[in-house]
Amino acid sequence: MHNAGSRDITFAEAVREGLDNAMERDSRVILIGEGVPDPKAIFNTTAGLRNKYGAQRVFDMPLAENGLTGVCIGAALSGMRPVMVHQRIDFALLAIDQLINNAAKWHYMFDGKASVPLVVRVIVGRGWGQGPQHSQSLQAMFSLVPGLKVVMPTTAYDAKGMLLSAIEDDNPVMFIEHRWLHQIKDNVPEESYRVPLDKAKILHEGNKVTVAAFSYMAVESLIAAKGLMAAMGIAVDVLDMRSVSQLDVASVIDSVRKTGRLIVADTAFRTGSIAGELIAKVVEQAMDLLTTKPVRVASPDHPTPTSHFMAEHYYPTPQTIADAVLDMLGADKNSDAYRKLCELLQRDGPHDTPNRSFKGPF
Amino acid sequence: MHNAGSRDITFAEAVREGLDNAMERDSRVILIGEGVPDPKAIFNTTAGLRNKYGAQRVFDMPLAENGLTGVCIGAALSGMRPVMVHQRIDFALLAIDQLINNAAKWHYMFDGKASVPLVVRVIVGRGWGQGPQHSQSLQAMFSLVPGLKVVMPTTAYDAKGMLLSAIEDDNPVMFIEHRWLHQIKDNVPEESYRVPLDKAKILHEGNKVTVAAFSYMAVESLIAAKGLMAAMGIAVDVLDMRSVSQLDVASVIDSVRKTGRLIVADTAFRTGSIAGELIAKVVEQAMDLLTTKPVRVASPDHPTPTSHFMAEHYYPTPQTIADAVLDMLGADKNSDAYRKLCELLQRDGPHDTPNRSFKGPF
Amino acid sequence: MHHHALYRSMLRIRRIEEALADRYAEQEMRCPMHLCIGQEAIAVGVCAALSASDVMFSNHRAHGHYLAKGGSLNAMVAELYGRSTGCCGGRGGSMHLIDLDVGFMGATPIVAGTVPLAVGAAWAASLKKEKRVSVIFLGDGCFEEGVVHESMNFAALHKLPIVFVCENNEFSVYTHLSERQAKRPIYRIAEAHGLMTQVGNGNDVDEVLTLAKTAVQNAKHGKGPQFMEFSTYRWREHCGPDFDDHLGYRTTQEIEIGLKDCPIAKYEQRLKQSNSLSQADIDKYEVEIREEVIKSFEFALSSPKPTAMDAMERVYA
Amino acid sequence: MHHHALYRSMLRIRRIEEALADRYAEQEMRCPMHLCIGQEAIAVGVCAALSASDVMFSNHRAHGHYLAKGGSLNAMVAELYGRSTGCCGGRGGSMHLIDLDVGFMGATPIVAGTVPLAVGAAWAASLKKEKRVSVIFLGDGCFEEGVVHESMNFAALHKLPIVFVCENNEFSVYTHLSERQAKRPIYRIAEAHGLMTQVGNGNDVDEVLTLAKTAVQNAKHGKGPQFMEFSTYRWREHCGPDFDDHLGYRTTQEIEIGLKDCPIAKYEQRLKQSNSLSQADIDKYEVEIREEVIKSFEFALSSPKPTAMDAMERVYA
Ligand SMILES: Cc1ncc(C[n+]2csc(CCOP(=O)(O)OP(=O)(O)O)c2C)c(N)n1
Ligand SMILES: Cc1ncc(C[n+]2csc(CCOP(=O)(O)OP(=O)(O)O)c2C)c(N)n1
Ligand SMILES: [Mg+2]
Ligand SMILES: [Mg+2]
Repeated sequence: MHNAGSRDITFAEAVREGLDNAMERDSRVILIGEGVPDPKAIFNTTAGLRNKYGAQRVFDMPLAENGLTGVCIGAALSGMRPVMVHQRIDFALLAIDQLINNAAKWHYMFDGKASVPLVVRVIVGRGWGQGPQHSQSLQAMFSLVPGLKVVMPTTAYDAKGMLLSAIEDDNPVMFIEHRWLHQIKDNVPEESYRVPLDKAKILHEGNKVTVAAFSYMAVESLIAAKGLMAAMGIAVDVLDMRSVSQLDVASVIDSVRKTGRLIVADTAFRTGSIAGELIAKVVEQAMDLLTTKPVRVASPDHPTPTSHFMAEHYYPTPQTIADAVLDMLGADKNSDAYRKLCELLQRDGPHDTPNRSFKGPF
Repeated sequence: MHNAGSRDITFAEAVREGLDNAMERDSRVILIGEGVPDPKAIFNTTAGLRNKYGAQRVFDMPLAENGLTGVCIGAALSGMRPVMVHQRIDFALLAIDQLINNAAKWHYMFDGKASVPLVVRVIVGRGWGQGPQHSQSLQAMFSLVPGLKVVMPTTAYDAKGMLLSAIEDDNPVMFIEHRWLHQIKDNVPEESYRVPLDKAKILHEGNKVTVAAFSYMAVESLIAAKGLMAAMGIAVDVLDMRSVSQLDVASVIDSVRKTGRLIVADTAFRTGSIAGELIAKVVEQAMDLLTTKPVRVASPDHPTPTSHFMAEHYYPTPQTIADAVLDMLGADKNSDAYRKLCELLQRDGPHDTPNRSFKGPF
Repeated sequence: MHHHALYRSMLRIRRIEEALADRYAEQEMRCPMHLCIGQEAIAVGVCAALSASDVMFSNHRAHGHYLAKGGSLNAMVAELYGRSTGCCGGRGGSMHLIDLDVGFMGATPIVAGTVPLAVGAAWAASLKKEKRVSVIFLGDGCFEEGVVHESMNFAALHKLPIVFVCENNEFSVYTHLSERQAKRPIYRIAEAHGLMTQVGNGNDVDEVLTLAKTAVQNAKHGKGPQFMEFSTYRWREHCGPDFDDHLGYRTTQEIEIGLKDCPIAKYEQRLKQSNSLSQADIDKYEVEIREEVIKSFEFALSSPKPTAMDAMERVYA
Repeated sequence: MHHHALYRSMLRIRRIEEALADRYAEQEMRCPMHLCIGQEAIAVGVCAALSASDVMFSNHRAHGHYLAKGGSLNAMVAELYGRSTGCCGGRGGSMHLIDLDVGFMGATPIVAGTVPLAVGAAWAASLKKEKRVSVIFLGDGCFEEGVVHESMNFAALHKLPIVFVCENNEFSVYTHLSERQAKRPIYRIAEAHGLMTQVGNGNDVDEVLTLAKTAVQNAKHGKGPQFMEFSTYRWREHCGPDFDDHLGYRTTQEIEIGLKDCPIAKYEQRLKQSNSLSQADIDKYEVEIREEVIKSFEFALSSPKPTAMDAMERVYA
C-alpha cells in the first residue's frame, strides 16, 4: 500500500493533506469550524488552507454548533460538500438534533431524492486535565441512529484515506479523531487515495486472542501485542476497527474463529460503549466460536476527573490490555517473562500527555 | 403489593396521580413542559394539576428545549425539584447538551457539593404515521453517559411508584414513557408508594428461555409468554427490565442460570440498543450459563417510515418474540399447537394504533 | 389575471385541505396532519413574489407552502395516503413534503429544524453566485428556538439572500404567545440581529405580496437577510381535521373575529367590488379545483402500496 | 475605603493570576487555564454591587468572577493543582469553580452552558419569593449560542431577577467578532428580547459598579432581567499562561491600545490624582496580597493528593 511518493507524516498532517487534496479536486468542498482559519488551525490540521483556497471556501464560524450544522446540511442539500470541524466531540452534543433528526434521516425521509454529503470532524480530548466536559468519547451516541456513518481512523495513512472517502461519500459522516493520535507518524503517500469507511484492519497477527480496538486503543493494543510477543512469545490478533457505525463484525468473527477469544478495547465509558455492541453482535452470530467469556477494556463508568492524580488509572494502557490477554489465557504472571513485559510496556513520560514534548495546555 | 385502596387505572392516570402525590407532599416540586397546562394535558397525564397547584407551580413553556432544560437544572440547583415533560423523546435531542454536559455531571464535577434533582419525562411515539422524527426510541443514547438515571416503567403500578422515586431521587432521571402504554390499565394503590429505579421485575415465570424486555416490549413479551404456555405448554421467564441506565444484570443472570437461554426485546433500533449492552454484560459475566446464542429482538436499523404499509413489520410483535423463543428451542412450527399459538397472538385491530378505539392522530 | 391567480391559489389550497379534512375520518390517511386553513394568504402571497428557481423550506404545517410553490398535488395526496407515488414514497406523510422540481426543498416536523437549512441553501447560492433566494416559513412558536437566532446571525453576518417568513398565529398548539414569550414584537428581535424587517397583515394577500416583493428584491440585490412577520389565524385544531373550539383555549369572540378575517372571503369581496372577479369566474375555479382534487384522491387511492421491503431501502445514499 | 476595596480586589485578582501564570511552567497545574488579566474591572465592579446572598454562575474564564464574589483562594489554587482540598476536590480544575458559601454556584467550560442555569436560579428565587439576584457572566462569543436567546426570552417572560453581564473582548479564542457576528450591537438584541440594557466601558471599575448597581436594583425591584454589555480587552493568550501576540491575530497597535487601557493602572492614577490612594496604601496591599498568594500555593502544594479511588465516588448523589 505504501507508494513511491510517500513519507512519514503525522496524523494531523495527513488530515490537512486530505483536506487539501479534496479541496483541490472538488470546488464544492468547503471547510468551516470555530478556529479553522486561526493561527492554531485546529491543531494544525487546517493550516494554510485559507491562504490557498480563499475566504470563500474556508470559514470560521459563530459559536452556534446546532445552527451551523443545520446551515451545513442546507448547503450540502444545495450542492456543496461541507466539512465541519468541532474542536471537541463534547461540543457536537449541541448539534445532535441536526445530526440525528436531519442529517441522518434526510435521504431516507425524502425517499432518496436528496442526500447530505457532510463530513463532521470531531476531536476526542484526553489528558492535561481537560476534565468532565472536554474528554468524552461519545462515538456510541452517534452510532445508534441509522443514517450517520461514524468512523475513527487510527493511523495517519487511514486518516487521509478515510477523510477522502468520507468527503466523497454522499452520506453524512462523523469523522472522529482522537487527540492523542494527532502527533503520531505513519507512512503516507503524497497523492490521494481512498480507504473504505466500513472495514477493520489487521494491525498485528496471532492466534491466541483477538483484540478488536477502536482509535487510540488500537495504538495501545498494538504496543501490548508487540510486548506480549517480545517478552512472552504470545501472539495476538489486533484489529483496528476503524468504523464505528458499520462495525466490521465479519472480520472480528474471522479472527475469533482462529483464536476463540475476544477482547474489545474502547476509548469510551464502559457501559453503552460501542465495544458492548461489538461483543453483542459477535455472540449473537458466533458465540459457539468463543472458548471463554469476551472481555471489554474501557474507561470506568464515571466522568473524567480533571486532577491528574485522580485520572491516573482512568484510561486503559497497554499493560491493561496485556493483562486482559494474560488473564484470559490463564497465564502465569509470576514469571520473569511477565516482569520483562511490564518493563517493556512501561510508559515514557507523564500519564496525562501524549508525549514527552507536550507542555500543556491543549 | 396491591393494597386495599387500589383500583384499575391507566398508565396515564397513574402518572398523573404520581405527579399529584409528589406535588402534594413537597412544595418544591414544580411541573413544566410544552402543553402541560393545556386542554390535552400531555395525553391527560397532567390534567387538573394547574387548577390544583396554581400557575406558580405548573407551567407551560417556550419552544426552547435546551434552554428550558438548563433553566430547570438551575432551579434544581437552587432548591426546587422540577419535573419537565417533552411530548416526544425526539425533542429531547435538542436538550442533550444540558442533559449530558450539565445534569449528568454536575454532582460529580463539583465533588458532590450540589446535585440536580430533576425528572425529565419523555414519551416514545409509535404508530399512526408519526414517522422518522417522532417515533425514535432513544433510551440507549441517554444511558451511555454516567450520572443520568434512565428508566422505562411498563405498568401503571410501576409508572406511579417509579415516578415518585424519581422525583425524590437527588439525581437527574430520564423517565421514558412509551406512548402505547398510556392506555393500559393496572391495579394501582391510591396512596403513594415507591418502586426502585434499578431493579427488574419478573412478569412471568418459566424455565425454558429468559426474555428480558424493555417498556412496551415487556407487554408484548408477556402476551407471547402467555400464548406459549397456553398453546404449547412452553414456560418462559419474562423480565420487565424497567431500568435502562442501571441494568439489573444480576436478575437476568439469575434467570439465565435456570433457563440457559436469553432473548432481549427492545423498542429501539437494533444496533446500539440497550439490548445489545445487556447481552454484552450477561456474556461478559456469565457466558458459560448460556447453552445457545443470545438473541436480540428489536426494530430494524432504518428510520421509522410513516406509511402504515411500510411500517407494518417495523415493530416486533408477540409473534416475533414467540418465534424467537421457538427457534431458540428448536421447536417444531409445523404443528397444531403452533397454529393455535399464532391464532392466540393475532392482534385485534390495525397494526399502527395502540387499540381499536384509537382514531388518530396522536 | 394576476389577482385571479392569487385568488385561485388560495381557494385551491382551501378546497384541498377541506377535502383532506373530510376524508380523514375514513382512516386511510394515517399520519398527523396540520391544516393551514385560514392562513392561505401568506403562502400564496409570498410564493407569488418568487421565481421558479427560488428555493423554500417549511415545517409541520406545510401543505399551503408546498402547493403555493407549485408542488405536485398528486404526490402530496398520495403521500398522505402512504403510497409509493407520494412525494416521499410514503416515508414521510403530511409533515414531510418535497418537490425539488419546483424548488420545494423539504418540510419536516421538528420545530425550527429546517430554519438553518434554509440559511444553508442561501449560503450555497451566495457561494455559487447563483441569483436565487431561499425562503423559510416559521411559526411564532418556532421563533423561540435558539437555533433560529443562530441562523439569523449567520445570515446577517454573510448577508445571505434569505427571506424569513414568520406566520404569527399567536399559538403553539394550545398555548398562547403570552405564556411563551415576553411582551415585545417578534420582528424587532430580527431587526436587532441586523435583518431588514417588515410587518403585515397575513390575511391580506395583496399586502403579503407587496411586502414579499420588496423582501425578495432586497435579498436578491445583496441587502442581506429579510424578515417578515405576518399576523394570521389558525382555524382548525393544531393537528388533525377538526375544529377544537370546544376545548375552550380560545374565547368565542376571538374565534368569531378570527373566522371573519377570512383571507379568501375578504379578497373575493375586494375583487368583486372592483369588478375584477365575477361569480362566474369563481364558479369556474370551484369546478376546476373540485375536479383536480377528485382526481388527486383517485390517483392516490389507485397508486401502489409500498411494502416493508421498500422500507429497508435508502438508509444510505 | 470603598474605592480602596475596588482597587485592592482588582489588584488581588491580577497578582493571583500572574502568580498562576508564572508557576504554570512548573507543570504542576495540569489543566487548561483561561486568565482574565486585563478584564478584572468587570468582575470586581459587578460583584461590588451584590450582596452575599446573590448568586452567580460563570464560564471557562472564571477566576476573576470567583475571587471577586469572595470565593476561597486556597480552594481555587488547590483545585488548579488537582488536590483534594480544591473546591471540586480536584475533579474540575480551573474551568470548574464553585464556592456555595459565597453564592458562587458554578463555572463550567461548555460555552453558554451555565447561562440558562443562572436563569433557573433566578426563577427559583422568584418562585420562592427570595430577594436575591442571579448573575451570569458571558462572553461576546457566548452570545452567539442559541441557548442564550432562549434564556433571555424565558427571563423576560417571567420578569426574573437576573443580571446578564456580557464581557465583550471582541474575541472568541483567535477569532474576531467581525468573523462571527453581523455588524450590530450585542445589547440591542437583548433589548429587543425585552431586557433592560446598559452599555459601558468594562475597563473602568467605577462605571461598571455604577451600572451594576442600577441593574441589581432594577432586578431586585421586579423590573425584570437586566443586560449589561462591557467592552474590555484580553491581554494574554486565550488559554494558557503566556502572551500570544507573536501569532499575529491582533495588530501591534491594537495590542498597545489594549494594554494601555489597564483597568488597574487607570484606577490607580485616578485615585492618586484625587488623593484617595497613596503609594503606601498600594505597597501595603501588594505585600498583603503577595503573602496571601504565597500561602495559597503552600496550602495547595501541601494538600493531599486524591487517588483513582476517589475518582470513582460521587457519580450519583
Ligand atoms: C423541537 C420540537 N418541539 C416541540 C414540537 C411539538 N410541536 C409541533 S408543532 C408545535 C407548535 C409550533 O408552533 P408554531 O411554530 O407557532 O407553528 P404553528 O403550529 O402555529 O403553525 C409544537 C410545539 C416539535 N415538533 N418539535
Ligand atoms: C459549546 C462550545 N463551543 C466551543 C467551545 C470552545 N471554546 C472555549 S472558550 C471559547 C471562546 C469563547 O469566547 P467568549 O464567549 O467571547 O469568551 P472569552 O474567551 O473571550 O472570555 C471557545 C470557542 C466550548 N468550550 N464550548
Ligand atoms: Mg403558531
Ligand atoms: Mg470574548
